[in-house]
Amino acid sequence: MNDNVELTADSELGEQQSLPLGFVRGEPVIERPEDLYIPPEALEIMLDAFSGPMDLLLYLIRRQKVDILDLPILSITKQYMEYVELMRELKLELAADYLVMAAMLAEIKSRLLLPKPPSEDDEEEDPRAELIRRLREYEVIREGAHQLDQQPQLERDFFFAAATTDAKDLAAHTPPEVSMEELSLALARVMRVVQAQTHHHIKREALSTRERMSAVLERLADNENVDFITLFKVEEGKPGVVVTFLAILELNKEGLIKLVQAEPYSDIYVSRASEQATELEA
Amino acid sequence: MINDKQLKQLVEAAIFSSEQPVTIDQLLTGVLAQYSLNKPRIRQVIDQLQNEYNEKGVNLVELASGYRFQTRPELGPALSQMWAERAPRYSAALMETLALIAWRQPITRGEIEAVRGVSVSTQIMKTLQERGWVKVVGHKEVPGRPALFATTKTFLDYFSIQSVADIPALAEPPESDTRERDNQEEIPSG
Amino acid sequence: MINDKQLKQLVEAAIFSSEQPVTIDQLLTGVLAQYSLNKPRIRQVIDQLQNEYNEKGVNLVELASGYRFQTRPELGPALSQMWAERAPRYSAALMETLALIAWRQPITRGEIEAVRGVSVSTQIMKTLQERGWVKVVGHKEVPGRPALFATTKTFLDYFSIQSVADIPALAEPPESDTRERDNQEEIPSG
Repeated sequence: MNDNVELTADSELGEQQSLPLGFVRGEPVIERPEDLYIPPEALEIMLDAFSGPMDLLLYLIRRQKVDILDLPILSITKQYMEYVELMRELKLELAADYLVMAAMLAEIKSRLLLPKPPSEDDEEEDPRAELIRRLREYEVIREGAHQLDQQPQLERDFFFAAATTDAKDLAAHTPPEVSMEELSLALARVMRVVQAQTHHHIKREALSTRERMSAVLERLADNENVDFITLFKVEEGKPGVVVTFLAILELNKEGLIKLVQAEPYSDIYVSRASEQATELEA
Repeated sequence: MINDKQLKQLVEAAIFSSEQPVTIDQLLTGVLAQYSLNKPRIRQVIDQLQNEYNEKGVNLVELASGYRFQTRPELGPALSQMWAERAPRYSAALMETLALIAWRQPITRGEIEAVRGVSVSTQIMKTLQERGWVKVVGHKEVPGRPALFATTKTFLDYFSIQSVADIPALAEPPESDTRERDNQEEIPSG
Repeated sequence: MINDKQLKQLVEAAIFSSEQPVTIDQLLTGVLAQYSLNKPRIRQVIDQLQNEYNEKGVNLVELASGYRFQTRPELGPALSQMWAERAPRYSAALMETLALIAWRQPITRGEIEAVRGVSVSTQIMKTLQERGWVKVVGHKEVPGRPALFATTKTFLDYFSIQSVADIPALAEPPESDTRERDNQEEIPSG
């Protein structure tokens, strides 16, 4: 993709004579920048084509035909800034990452221009070193991406050869297979539940009737009439049923609830004493 | 120009790589558009391909909507193994219901619900009966006369259990398990 | 028992009808489970099939994750015309991100951004994951616990490579780079 851009740029070289003069850091650009012979439309395409500031920087270095190791920071920084300014002038949407790189280049440049302190220790490295390292690292990745793109790609260079089959439908209609182990595990789960219930018999016996009375009253709060049977939980076992029964009798004795039965052997309904459950009376 | 071999390869690859059946017209206007070929020529190529694939694992067949490669019909059952894991799995609820019926048979639906603490869906009972693993063996003489469920011989055959008496032993929870649960304050669901 | 012809048909049909590349193990435990066959026997059958399909429009190829039939490479241009709408184009940014993940896996998004000098769009990461080329393999134990990305076998299959080492530029990082990376706690790519 970047090769195309380069071609575009080079082909414009001879033809494009005038460029809109830009402003670099507020200063008008009197001379046309070297190596910058790209019309705005092409620049816009280029900006899309560059995958980021590293890509643009590598492009500028390659145009100068120098090794990354000899990174000519002054000229590269100048060109980079010109591009960035031009992008701004043309009001192209400029990714913040380009400005971050611009700042980095400016910083390296200023460090290079500053006189070196006399007591320079050995650890002090070339201000460009970090950028050079990053550029080389990025160049390898970019080359890798390029080679990856050259690899035969499914659905671009070759296609998956498939045959339809009725086997899928056959499989969908086959009932699931179940192993003895699965069945045993299911049974073990059920037995654990049964054991937990047995365990609760003892716990429930320890429950006070008063506590159960509260639970029954709470249950009645939302419902006007509750089926007597539903107040009992089978899984609590006999002791649980007894505690609940005792609680209901006690609540009735204390006049907190009302038991209503329409006729002998029919369902018994329980309601709070404050509620008027007259409609159920025969 | 395209020679016979290349043409056959191209038609073959085009049909194999298509997600839909391919017509001769589609071939002529698609992959073969740059060559001046006619229908009879393509039909001839397809005839050759059909012959070549006649004895193979996949065959070239003509459908109402075009040509496509499909697997040899008699391989279906064997191939369906490949999608076996796609077959739906039974839910834990179904397996537990089945286990309970096997262990506590004959048992009513209400009794199953009492132990499991949740209601048993009609679908589960239907599935178990359709599979032939569970059947109604009578009715409990209590109000409502609920059906009594039991496992079948098909069930025993499937799981290769010699007799119903073998079932509970298989699931005897280990000692450690019982101990562990005593330390937990677990409340049964439902 | 299964004779040679039936075996070859079954293997052929299984590979053709699978949506994913198929391994010999998958064949042995799937469609061929009921026969007692061993790996060398299947490999022999696959060799035969590879020969048979050598001159055909589709070839039987071995990929990172198994065997698959795919169209003959030189037919690509003609076929891609027919299935043009299927072929997506990927941006340089996406390919660079993918190359970085392939070579430096497991890698965080922040590390990718550090090398590329530009933020990685969420869309790129989403596309890579949706295509099944990249997956999260863990989280780096640093503040924020960023996700660590790695490439998948699907990625290798898609680009018809057996391993990341097949991409020359990625296989050989520059000298200076190697030195530096030796000092890091590098996890070898998988």
